[in-house]
Amino acid sequence: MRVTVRFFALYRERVGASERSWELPEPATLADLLEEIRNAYPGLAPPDVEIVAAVNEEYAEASLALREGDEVALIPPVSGGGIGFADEILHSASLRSE
Amino acid sequence: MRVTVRFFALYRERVGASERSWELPEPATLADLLEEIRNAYPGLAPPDVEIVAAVNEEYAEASLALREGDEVALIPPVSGGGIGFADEILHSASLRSE
Amino acid sequence: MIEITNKAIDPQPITASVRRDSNGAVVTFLGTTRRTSMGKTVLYLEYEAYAPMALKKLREIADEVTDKWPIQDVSIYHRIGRLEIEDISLVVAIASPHRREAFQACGYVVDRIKETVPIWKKEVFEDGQMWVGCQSHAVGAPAD
Amino acid sequence: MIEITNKAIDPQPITASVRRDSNGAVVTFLGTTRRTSMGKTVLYLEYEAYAPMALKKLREIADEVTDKWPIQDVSIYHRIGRLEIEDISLVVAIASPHRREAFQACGYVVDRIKETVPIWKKEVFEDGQMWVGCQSHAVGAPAD
Repeated sequence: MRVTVRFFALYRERVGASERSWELPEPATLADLLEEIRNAYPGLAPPDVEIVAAVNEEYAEASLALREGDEVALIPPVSGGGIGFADEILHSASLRSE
Repeated sequence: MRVTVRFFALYRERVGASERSWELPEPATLADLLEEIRNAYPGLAPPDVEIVAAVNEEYAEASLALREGDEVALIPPVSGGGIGFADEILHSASLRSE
Repeated sequence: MIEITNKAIDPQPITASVRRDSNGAVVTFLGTTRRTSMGKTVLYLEYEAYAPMALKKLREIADEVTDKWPIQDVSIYHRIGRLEIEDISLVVAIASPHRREAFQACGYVVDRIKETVPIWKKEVFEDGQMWVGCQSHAVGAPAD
Repeated sequence: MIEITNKAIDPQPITASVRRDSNGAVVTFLGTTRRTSMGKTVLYLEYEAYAPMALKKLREIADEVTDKWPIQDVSIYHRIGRLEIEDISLVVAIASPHRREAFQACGYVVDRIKETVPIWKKEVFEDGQMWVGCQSHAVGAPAD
């Protein structure tokens, strides 16, 4: 089967392309595809760093079975920026509503 | 001695004036003045509700000794509006900075 | 910039006043007048201030912020006089290098204003009016 | 209003979009680009998005807010492309009847954006450049 792989930001720069069509033997999981991509681009990410991916615009587990025509996007870490406090806000909000 | 008494908002409306000059025997505390004002305007505030006052633009204790020329402002409760969370913010800020 | 004004407030220049290239976060609070209060329709509002003391208290609150947080930039505008529904009564703009502090400090300032600054709000209804916060002073009201 | 744009963002209409006569509080967050990052001078920044997924995630975050809080009005604008120092990269405007919820929800939205929305920021220095958040991917970097 054939899927589309999209590369963004750091991955796009390291691969030298923003998109590639990828031919995979069936059946294949996202983990299988990621392994092929790592083999094709060894410099993409350090071996023990997980590569996060989205399938059809949704974050996906590595065990997800891919299907013909899927769009797989590799998602480098997002910009972050400072310590988050969403959990704390939610906690405080739920305390109040009790 | 002579002090200036200023009335705002609810107190201004109940007194019917925004300012009055007030003659007091010396020595006199803020409590003495407030008692005179309550006697002069019995409808100003319910008897068991404290009247908050500022002397020379600063919140003052009832025991404060007044001086000639002081500006005494009676401060009705301020607008409030919703449950405050300043304490919680400070608590959370201090936890973080530890 | 700290001001008490009887004119309509434009928040844009107030927010702009706290921006600088070392700040990554700007939080602006607008207090706006609501159509209904305790189930009743508000026709308009009157805000009254003990202006010199209110200004002094606003400056003290801004100083508290710069003491407690790594923040240099605090602007507060409070409107007084007659306000129509949906008018802006209060603008607080705070900027800081990182967002957490700007959110905390902005919430803190608004809270402190409501606690300590001598500015009063009267809601005018079709059938009466009320100084907000003065319920304890109602005739025949129980003491708090 | 939720948008990803490559044009300069004017926060005024975004804040205006969440105002209504049942809301007493409007909190607007601006994310602005800083001159220095880790002690180095930033020349300019590049933001890149996986735009359709980013839009979807922003809409999900807005839905979380309206689920978790009594809030109907959320606007989010994120800029992408090249940004100069002090430009606005993000605007989040939230209005609610009372201020507490608006502050909480606005802080929550900004946090969630930084966690889950596929938008990346590259800082360009005189002597190099860095995708912010991607330190774990540095060549020879220890894994997290």
